[in-house]
Amino acid sequence: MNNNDGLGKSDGEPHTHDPSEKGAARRVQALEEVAIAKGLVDPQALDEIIEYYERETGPRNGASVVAKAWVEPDYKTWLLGNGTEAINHLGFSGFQGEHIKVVENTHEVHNVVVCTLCSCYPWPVLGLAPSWYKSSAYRSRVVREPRSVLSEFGLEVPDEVRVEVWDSTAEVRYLVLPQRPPGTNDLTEAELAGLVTRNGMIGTALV
Amino acid sequence: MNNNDGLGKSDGEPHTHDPSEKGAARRVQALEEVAIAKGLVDPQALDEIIEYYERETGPRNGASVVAKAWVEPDYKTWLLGNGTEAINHLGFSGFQGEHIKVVENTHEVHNVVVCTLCSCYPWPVLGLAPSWYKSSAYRSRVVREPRSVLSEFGLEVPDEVRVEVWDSTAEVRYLVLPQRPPGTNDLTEAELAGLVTRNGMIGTALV
Amino acid sequence: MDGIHDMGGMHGFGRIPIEDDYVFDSDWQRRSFALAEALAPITPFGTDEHRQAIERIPPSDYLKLDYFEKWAVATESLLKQAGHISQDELDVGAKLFHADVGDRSPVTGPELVQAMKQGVPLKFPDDSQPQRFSEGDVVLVSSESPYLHTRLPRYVRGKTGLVASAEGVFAFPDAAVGGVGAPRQHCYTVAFSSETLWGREAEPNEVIHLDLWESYLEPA
Amino acid sequence: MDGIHDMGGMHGFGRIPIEDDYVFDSDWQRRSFALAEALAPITPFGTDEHRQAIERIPPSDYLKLDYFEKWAVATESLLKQAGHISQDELDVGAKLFHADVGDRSPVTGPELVQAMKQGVPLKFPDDSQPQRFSEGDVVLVSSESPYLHTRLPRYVRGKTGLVASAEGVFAFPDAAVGGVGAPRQHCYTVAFSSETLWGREAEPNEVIHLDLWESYLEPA
Repeated sequence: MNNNDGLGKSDGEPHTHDPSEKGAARRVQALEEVAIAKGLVDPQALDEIIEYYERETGPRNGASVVAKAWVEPDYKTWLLGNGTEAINHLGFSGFQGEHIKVVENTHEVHNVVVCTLCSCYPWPVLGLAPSWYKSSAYRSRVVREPRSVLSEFGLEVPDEVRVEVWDSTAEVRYLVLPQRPPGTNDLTEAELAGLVTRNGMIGTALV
Repeated sequence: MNNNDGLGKSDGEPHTHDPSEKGAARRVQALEEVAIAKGLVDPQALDEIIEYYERETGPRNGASVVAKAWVEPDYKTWLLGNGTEAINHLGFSGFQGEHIKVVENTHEVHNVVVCTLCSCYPWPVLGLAPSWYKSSAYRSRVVREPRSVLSEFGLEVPDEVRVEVWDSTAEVRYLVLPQRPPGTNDLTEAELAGLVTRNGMIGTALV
Repeated sequence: MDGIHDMGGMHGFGRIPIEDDYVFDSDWQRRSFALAEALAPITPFGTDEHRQAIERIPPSDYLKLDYFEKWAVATESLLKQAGHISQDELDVGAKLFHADVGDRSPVTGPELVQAMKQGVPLKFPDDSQPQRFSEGDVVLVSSESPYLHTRLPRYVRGKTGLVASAEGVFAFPDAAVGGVGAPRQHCYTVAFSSETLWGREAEPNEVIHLDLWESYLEPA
Repeated sequence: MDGIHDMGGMHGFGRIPIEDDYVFDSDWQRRSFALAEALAPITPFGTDEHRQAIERIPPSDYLKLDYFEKWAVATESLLKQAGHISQDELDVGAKLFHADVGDRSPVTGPELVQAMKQGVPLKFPDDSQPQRFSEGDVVLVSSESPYLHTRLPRYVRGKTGLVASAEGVFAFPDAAVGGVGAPRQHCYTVAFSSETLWGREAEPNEVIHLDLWESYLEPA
C-alpha cells in the first residue's frame, strides 16, 4: 500500500503561523490581566512555572535515564519492570509523569508514542511536547500508518521489525528506550546521554 | 437524554459570512477568466446554466407533485411505487433526479432527508439545496439526533411517531410526501401546491 | 477516505444555521456552480471525481470554506490534474499556455441545459449483475475504511442492518475512482435502528436508512 | 464525545510538520500554559475538565487555532463556567466584578512548582475495585460513543484486542465529568493488530496499544 501518492496528503494544515497569532497573543494577555486584576493568580507564579518547565524538565532528563539503562543492566531491568520507580530514583517526577512505562526498542521491535485524543506526553523526562507531536497529522496518522510516518522522519523500519504504537489514552505515559548505538563501548554514561535525542525517546528517530 | 445542554452545542460554526468571502469571489473569478481565456468554457453557457436552475428547478416543482398526490389517489400510489416515473410524468427530470424515491409521512411515521457525506438533494423537484442543508451541523446531527434537530426547526415529533431518516449515500434521491393539512378539502390542486413548503418536502417542517 | 467530510454522527457542530435559508447568497456562488457543471464534460470529470476532490480539501479549510468555494477548489484541482490549467494561471487570472483538450470542445449552453434536464443514465439492468441480498436480509456492514473515495460512512461501519429494498445495479463509486470492487453492483437501502448506531444515548423510535453498495455488505 | 479531537486514523491531514520542532514559539504560548496551570487549583478544575473544554471548541476553530490558544480558550471557558470571570472582562481586559472564590486563594509559585514536581496521586490500590480482566484476555471494545467526555477513541470502538497488561485502578474520566460508569476502575493496556483496526490497507506487522478503562471492555 502506498498512501504517499501526493493526492491530498501533501496539502496538509499550514505549518507556519498565520496572522491570527496576534489575536492569540492578545487573547492570552487579556486573560492574564483579568486573572491578575481579580486576584486569581499570582503574576510571579506564572514566571516560576515557566522557568520550572523550561529549566528543570526536558529531554536531558530522559537521556540520563536511557544512558543509565544502557550501562547498568540492573537499572535497565528495574526501568523496564517499574518505570515510574526507576525514574523517580533519578529525581525525575511530577505532573504527567506519575505513571511512566518504558518500552524497549530491540532488533525485533520498534516503539513509537502518540496521544491521539489530546497530546499526553511524559513531562518530567521529556519536558513539554514539541509542536509536531501535537499536530493533527501526527495524531491522526501514527496509529494508522506508523511506518509511513516514521519514513517521513527519515526512519525506514524493515517489515520484519514489528512496529508497536503506544496511544496514551489514560494515565500511563510512555518513554521509548532506544537501542544503544554500536561502537559506543568506550563512552561514559554522560557521553552516552549526550547521544540520546528527544525523538529517539518518542520513537520517531533511532539514536 | 438531553443533548441541548448548551455546553458546546451552542457555539457552532459561524453562520455569517466572513472576510474570506472576498477571497472566494476572487478565486472563482480567476477560475472563470482562465477557463474562458483557454477556451474551456463558453461564457454564455454559464449564464444559461444558472438561469435553468434558478428558473426551472425549485420547490414549486416538488409542490405540484405533492399536491397532485394529495388529490389523485392513483397518482399517489404511482408516486410511492415508482417516484421517478411519476415525477418524470409531470415533466420534472434531470441531474440529481434520475432516481427519486418518495417517502410518505403518516400519523405513525415522520421522514427526514439528509446527505451526510456531501449534500445530495433532488434537484429537479426541489432545486439546489439551501445552505443549512449543507451545514456541518445538519449533516452531522440529523442521523444521530433527528428529534433534537427537528425540534430546532420548531417541529416536535411525539415519541410514538417513528422518525425515519434517509441518508442519500448512493444514487437515489429522496422527497418527503408531507401529510395533507386538515381543513383543505375545498382547495384546488394549485391552491394545495401553494401550501407545500420546501422544508416540508425535506422533512424539517410539516405542511 | 476517513475524511472530515464523513461527519454523520459527529458532535460539536452546534445548532443548525436555519437562518441560512438561501441557495445562492452571492453571484460568485452561482458562477462556481455553473463552472463546475460546464467544465465537467470537457475536462472531463464526473460527480464522483468532483466529490473526491472536495473530500481532499484539507480539513481546516473544509470546515472554513463556503460550500461553493469548495466546489471551486475541487474544479480547479481537477483541471490542474488534467493538465488543462496551472496554478500560475489561477494566480494571475490569465492564460499562460495552450490547453490540449483533444477533440473535445466547450459544450454550449443549450446542450448543457438539455443534458441537465435529461439526466445521466445511472442504472443498469437488474439482471446484469448477480444479486446477493434481498429485502428482509440482515446484513453486517464492512469495517473497511479505504484511503480512496468511498460512499460508506463511518457511522455504520461494523453495524448490523436490515435490507429494506434492493435498488438495482449502479456504477460503484469506489471502483470508479481507482479503488477496489466490481465496477457495477447492486445497491440496497439498508435500515438501522438508532440503538444499533448510537447505543445508550440513542433517541427513541428512529430508523436510519442508507443506500449501500453490495461490496459494503456481508450476511450477518 | 465524537468530536474533532478524536482524530486517530483520520485521513487528510497531510505530512507531519517535522520542522515545527519547538515547545514554545512565542511568549504568549508560555503564558497560556502557565495560566492554565496556575488557575487550575483556584477555579478549581482538573485535567479532565480542561481536556473536555478543549474538545468542545467548535471543530473549525479546533483545527485552526494554535495548541496553546486552545488551552487559553479552555481556561477562559472554565473560569466563565465557574463564574469567576465574564466574557465582558476578557473583551476589555479588566476586572468588572469581584470573583467569589470562597476560601481559596492564588497558589504561590513555589507551592505550584512543588506540586508539579510531586505530581498528583492518580492510582488507587489494585484491590480497591474488582478486576474483570487479566493479561491475555481477549476483549471487545464498546461501541458506545457518549456525548460527554470519554477517553475511548473512535478508531477502536467495536474492535477486538488482547489485554497486554493490567495497569491498576484509576479514576474514570467519563464519570469524573458527569458521564456514566464507576468513578474508579481498573485500566488495561490493550493491544490491537493493525489488520484488526485498518483492514485490507493496514501496514504489515504492527501492534497498536491503548490504555482502556474496564467500562469500555467486554469479554470477546
